Amino acid sequence: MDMNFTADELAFQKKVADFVEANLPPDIRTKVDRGIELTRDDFARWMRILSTQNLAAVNWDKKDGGPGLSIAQKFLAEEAIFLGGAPRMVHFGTRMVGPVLLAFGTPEQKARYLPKIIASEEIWCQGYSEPQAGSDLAQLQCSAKLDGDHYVVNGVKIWTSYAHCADRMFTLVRTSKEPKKQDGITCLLIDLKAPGVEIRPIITLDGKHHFNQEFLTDVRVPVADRVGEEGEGWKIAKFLLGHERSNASYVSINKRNLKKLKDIAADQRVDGARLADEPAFRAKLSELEIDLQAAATMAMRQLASAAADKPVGQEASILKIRVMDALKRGHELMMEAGAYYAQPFEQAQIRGESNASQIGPDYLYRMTPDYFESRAMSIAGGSHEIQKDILAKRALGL
Amino acid sequence: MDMNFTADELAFQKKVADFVEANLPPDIRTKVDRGIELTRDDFARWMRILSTQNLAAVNWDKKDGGPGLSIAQKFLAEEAIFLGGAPRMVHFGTRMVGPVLLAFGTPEQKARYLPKIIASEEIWCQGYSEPQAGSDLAQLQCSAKLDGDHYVVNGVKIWTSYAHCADRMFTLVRTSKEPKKQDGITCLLIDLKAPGVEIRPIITLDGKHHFNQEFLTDVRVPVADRVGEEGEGWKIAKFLLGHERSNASYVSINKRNLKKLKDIAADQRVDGARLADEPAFRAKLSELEIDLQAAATMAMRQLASAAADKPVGQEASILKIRVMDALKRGHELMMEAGAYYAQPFEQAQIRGESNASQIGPDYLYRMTPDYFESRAMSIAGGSHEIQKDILAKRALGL
Amino acid sequence: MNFELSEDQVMLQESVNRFVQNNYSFEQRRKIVGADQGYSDAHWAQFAELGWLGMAFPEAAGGYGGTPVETMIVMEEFGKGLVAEPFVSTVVLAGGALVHGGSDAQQQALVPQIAEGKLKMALAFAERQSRYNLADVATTAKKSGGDYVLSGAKSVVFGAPSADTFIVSARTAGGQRDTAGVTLFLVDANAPGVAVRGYPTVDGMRAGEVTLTDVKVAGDAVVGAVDGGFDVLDATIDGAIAATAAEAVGAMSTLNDMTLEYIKTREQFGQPIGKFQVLQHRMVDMFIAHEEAKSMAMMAAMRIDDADASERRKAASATKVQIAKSARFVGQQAIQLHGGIGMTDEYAAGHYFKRLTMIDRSFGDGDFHLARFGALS
Amino acid sequence: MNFELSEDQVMLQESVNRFVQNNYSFEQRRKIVGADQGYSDAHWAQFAELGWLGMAFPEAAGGYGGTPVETMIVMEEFGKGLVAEPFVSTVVLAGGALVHGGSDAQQQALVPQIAEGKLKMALAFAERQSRYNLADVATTAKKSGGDYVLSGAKSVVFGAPSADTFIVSARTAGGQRDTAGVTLFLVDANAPGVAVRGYPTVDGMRAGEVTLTDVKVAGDAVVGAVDGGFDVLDATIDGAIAATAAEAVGAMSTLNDMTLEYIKTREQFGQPIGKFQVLQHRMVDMFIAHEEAKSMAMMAAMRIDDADASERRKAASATKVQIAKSARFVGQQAIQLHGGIGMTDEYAAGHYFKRLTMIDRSFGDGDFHLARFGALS
Repeated sequence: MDMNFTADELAFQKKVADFVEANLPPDIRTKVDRGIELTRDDFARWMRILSTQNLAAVNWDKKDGGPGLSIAQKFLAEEAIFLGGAPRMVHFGTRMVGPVLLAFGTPEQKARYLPKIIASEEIWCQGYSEPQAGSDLAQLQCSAKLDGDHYVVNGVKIWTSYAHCADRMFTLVRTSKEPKKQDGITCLLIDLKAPGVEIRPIITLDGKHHFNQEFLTDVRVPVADRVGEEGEGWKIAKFLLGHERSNASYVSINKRNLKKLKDIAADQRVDGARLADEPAFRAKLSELEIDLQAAATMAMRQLASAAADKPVGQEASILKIRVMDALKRGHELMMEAGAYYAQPFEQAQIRGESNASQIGPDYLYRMTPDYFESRAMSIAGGSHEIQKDILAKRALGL
Repeated sequence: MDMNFTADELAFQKKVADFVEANLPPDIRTKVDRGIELTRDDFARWMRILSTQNLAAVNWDKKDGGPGLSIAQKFLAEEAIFLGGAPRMVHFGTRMVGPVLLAFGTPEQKARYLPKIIASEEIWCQGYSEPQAGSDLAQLQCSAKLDGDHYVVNGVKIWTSYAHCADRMFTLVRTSKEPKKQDGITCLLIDLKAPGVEIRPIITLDGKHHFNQEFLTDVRVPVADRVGEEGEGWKIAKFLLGHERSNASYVSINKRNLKKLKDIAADQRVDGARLADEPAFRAKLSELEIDLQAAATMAMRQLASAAADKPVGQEASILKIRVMDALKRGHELMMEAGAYYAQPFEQAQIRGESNASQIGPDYLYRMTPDYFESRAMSIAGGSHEIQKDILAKRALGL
Repeated sequence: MNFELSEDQVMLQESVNRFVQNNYSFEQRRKIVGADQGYSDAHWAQFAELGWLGMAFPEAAGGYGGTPVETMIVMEEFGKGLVAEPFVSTVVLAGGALVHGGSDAQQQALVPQIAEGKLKMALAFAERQSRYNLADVATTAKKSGGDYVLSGAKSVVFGAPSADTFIVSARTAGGQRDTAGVTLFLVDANAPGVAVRGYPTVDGMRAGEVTLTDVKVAGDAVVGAVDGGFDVLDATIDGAIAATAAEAVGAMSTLNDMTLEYIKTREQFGQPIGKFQVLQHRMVDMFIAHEEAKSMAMMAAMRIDDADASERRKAASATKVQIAKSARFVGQQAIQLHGGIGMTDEYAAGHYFKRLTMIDRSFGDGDFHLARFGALS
Repeated sequence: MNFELSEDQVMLQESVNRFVQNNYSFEQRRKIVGADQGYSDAHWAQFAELGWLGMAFPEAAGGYGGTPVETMIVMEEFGKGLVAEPFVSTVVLAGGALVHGGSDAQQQALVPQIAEGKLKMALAFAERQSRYNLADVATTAKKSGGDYVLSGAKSVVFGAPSADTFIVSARTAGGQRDTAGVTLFLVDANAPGVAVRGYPTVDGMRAGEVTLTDVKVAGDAVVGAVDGGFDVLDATIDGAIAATAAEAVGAMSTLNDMTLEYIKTREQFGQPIGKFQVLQHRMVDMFIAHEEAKSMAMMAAMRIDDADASERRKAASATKVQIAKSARFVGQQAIQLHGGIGMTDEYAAGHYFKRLTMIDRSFGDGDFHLARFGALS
């Protein structure tokens, strides 16, 4: 047993870190550090910079045009990127559409879409959820009817992260009402600039614009943009669920947050002493750090298993639960650290619409909004309750 | 609104407290303080002393031969008795059999049994559970077949608290196999000295003998000792469930334990300072004290409602959950306070079979066994899970 | 032992409840807190008319002689609708300081104005370095003849943008964290040297940073004894803890009802999600959390006037610890049970969660009061 | 990065697993721990024969040069059966002190005897007032010519009744809680002035109170440097934390399996109780708790030999905090899910719960190590 990475692996990470250090645009770095909402241009710019080093499609094999990294290298690259202060990527293209097209796409679809994904020239989003179908995809209503060589799509999608930054949407639609409801689901690639697509922002508790709702009215989608056959949408969705869920990357995000939290606790004062040394706060800080250490070790074990081509199985759900819990806790402690300065709400500054100075210490001003936002961590992508249902059934046979 | 008791009520409590102070036998006081197992004689002796003041059947109306106390007085009497260092009573007679006979008993049964319950001349236990029927009474197997003017009872009862200290057992048996299983249950009063009754001790994790298992083999029970009609057992059991569940008395037990815990924490030292002043332990102690204050206030609110003849309803389940949680937590902290001295297991001393000196501080020696025993608090009498099922259904309509 | 409200108290409760029902639907509230001022002048006038603004003050001062129980009643109902008017800042905080420390003359001059809705006040006690320690006061008040000259900055002053008059804690003697040497001053919001930077708080309320630059006040602006402001502040903040505890209880009550309704109607996997046992038990735990909080808020209302300061402090801190625990659990789980919709600004649940979270951040959080309680035990 | 066991390690694991399968059924264990001695001489001889007793010692001293990973493997399997032989006291505790502090001569004299199963030892470090502070030593060792005279009382010495030789911490200089001035001594259990009062612990193991009354030992009985015993103790106890963490992981693993089996078969209300979603999620949480504990025990096995004492301490304390949390949750919930049967002495689950609870009480509890970790961070 050995927990260390090899010298080569660490040298590789250093190279990525140096690249980020040298090439992350200062304005984007500042926004990330300060928690200011990023624009479509910010995301696109940074992703294109990463693409110059083939680091946007970090998980792709060489034969598919990716960098062909080992599992350890992928993890280390992502860690270097996060710890280097970079924004999270809008990675539905590289993580979802790419793998799906590689597995199910026609040669034409591959030729049309993959190069632009690798180069970050087109940004994708994912249209799964609907108002009446959250975790329960079998209830999808959004319909697509064949009309010549087009589908005509009508319906509503919701919780679409970053649709307002994206060019195209990977969408599940209903093409027939089978008795077994999942059999009638089909996968379409929809151009968000097509007539009939209306994107409405959903503002969340943090005051930011991450999510959207799409109203699709008689949107015409070429049959050529159907992935797989009609009725294969369920199969493709399951393929994606089974596909690498890189929750290990949340370990890196957690590490970045922990560092931020420690900086805050070192700067804040309680009766003149460091908040980091106040017994109750210190205990909570230590508890979080230890939780994170356990999660990181679990992640390492999973990476090692994956690298040895062993099935990772249900551990992915366990890791998701624990890294998300740690994220939520970290944001909660950052908010608590602010005491009264957790209260001001500076939405214009958060949204990048004002240059006014912050109320109170500038590192505190968005901690409470971030805390609110973090509550989604145990809801999105399969709530904790659903993860535990899955674990009970699959891992424990209950 | 007013949280205070009246001067009269407090004077009454003082009278009870003085009586306990003067009349609790010193050997029993010591055993309770030290957590030594009480014998049948210890229980009977103390209950008879309380009966001299009509304080064993503390909850009985005057017309039934009880003291006819107000709800506040009952609470205050019980509190005075507990805080005076008295043992808990084996009170199935006064709390279960008495109320049941008053409601369902024949005149002969009342005349035969009630006076001896009030006077603590006969001690009762409760035979509900069976190995295959814990919380689910519909599954009862123990059978009673009519044979002339007797029932012949065969089966096994389990988790019978203090059967080894009791004279008679209030027992649910199956008299027929109805399609709706609860319809075939009947209530019998069984003499534990009858031929065919075998009582086997169940030793629990604390090393003590609280519970028993009864093997009933062709035990003949006179029909005159059937309470209610055949098949009315379910109704009677439900009557008892709805009857006063004096969980408020657990507030008093909790208060006694908190005092003990504070004494321990004041005596134990961490690097020369009081454990009670060590930040982490003090926080846990304060948290428990506040939890208990919330539970005590809830109990007061319930008592006030009951005194105003308002329905108490589901709050009883809430109170049970919270007082039992507090009890468990108190015992856990007493164990933690012992550090290494939580480890020695002095079963002979605990069971009163040895006069050897204790290992370590004598107030610590039974804290770990007590902790183990306390785990039953969220299992017995309807587990927390079952209480929450009930609350979800009845209080929330889920 | 009696936990019932008197007839008058029941009438008060019904009256506040009616106000909230009629004026604080979620959409109505959005409009109020979304506007610049953040509250409604018409409501404020109505509060005055209904007697709520003068309720808590002694009759001798021109108030209506109410007890903390009346404040509890009003605040619990306010909490159900997330009422945004500056009641806490004017009546509970500044008003509390006047009750605990104000001279007869001060009370008689100010209380009738408050009661009539003509005067809004705010209590400026926190500072950038102070966290929750009321004695940590760096703002100075220097004697200058019969006057005092105040300089310093006060943080996150609730209701600052609408306040006509502030009560400000400043140091007249002692070291920066000494309890002795803190003095309270009445300061006119328009006095030269007073600057207010107002802003909304995350829960839609209003607060502000108050800067004092050589602000001159007369000697009769001192509230309470010179150097003796800490005890007044301490009692006032304990009163605010009791009041906002009741507000939190009201907010939890609505949030629980809303969540219960949601899980009874929202369907997933072919049934209402409220059929899932895990969610049922979670909901039960949320109701228990509310019941405990309610019990402690009632206890606080009965104990917060205790003449024994140590008993009062213990009651306040115990209540705050319970509120912190209950509010956090109810708020977080309400969002979890609602799922995505609960995360949106368009839906009420999140706003109750926000207010509950900010109550926890006010007047000392759970850890602060756990330690305070421990030190008093 | 590699979390796989080597071939040799897999063989070791299988061998210990086989031993436990064959010799540590619940009924077999009851017999062992119920007898006076509390363990089996035959098992001990078998441990020696299979090389487990010498495994962790350096080859130069007559051991087999194993690493903490080997100890982890053995302890995890031992934990699955609640093995009661005094392995921790002899090999991990006293043996650890010999490895960290013993001279070549001491190691060469004692290690082969341990490895052959001829010598049992115990480490006497705790005292009545010390709680978990290894530096809190009131027992004195006074120099007398070339000898030392030891006086004092050591508390809850694991394996004391069976120990032939003790390693005792005593104060040779400094104040009662100074880290400098603690010295370790080899003390023959039969030396004049040594008294042992043995007893069973709640988990069925054995410990004892060791009293030293003017016990004379020679100068070469000092283990490590005079006045420098603390660092040896500290490293030794960190090693014991790693070892018992693995034991706890093994015990949790069995307890989880047992509980899962129980809820799959126990029927109530017409179905296995494992069909209730609340119990399913509880069981999932118990498995997650075990997975986390296992990850940390593996981490500890890899870090506990770190030359940087601060890294070693952080790893040990982090692991102990995790074990405390996981073991408490798994133990308590296993009993809750079993219901009454889990509360009885006749049923295995309670005994796993007891051992897990006592591991938490040894070498510092969760709070102690949370504070230690915090001080190091």
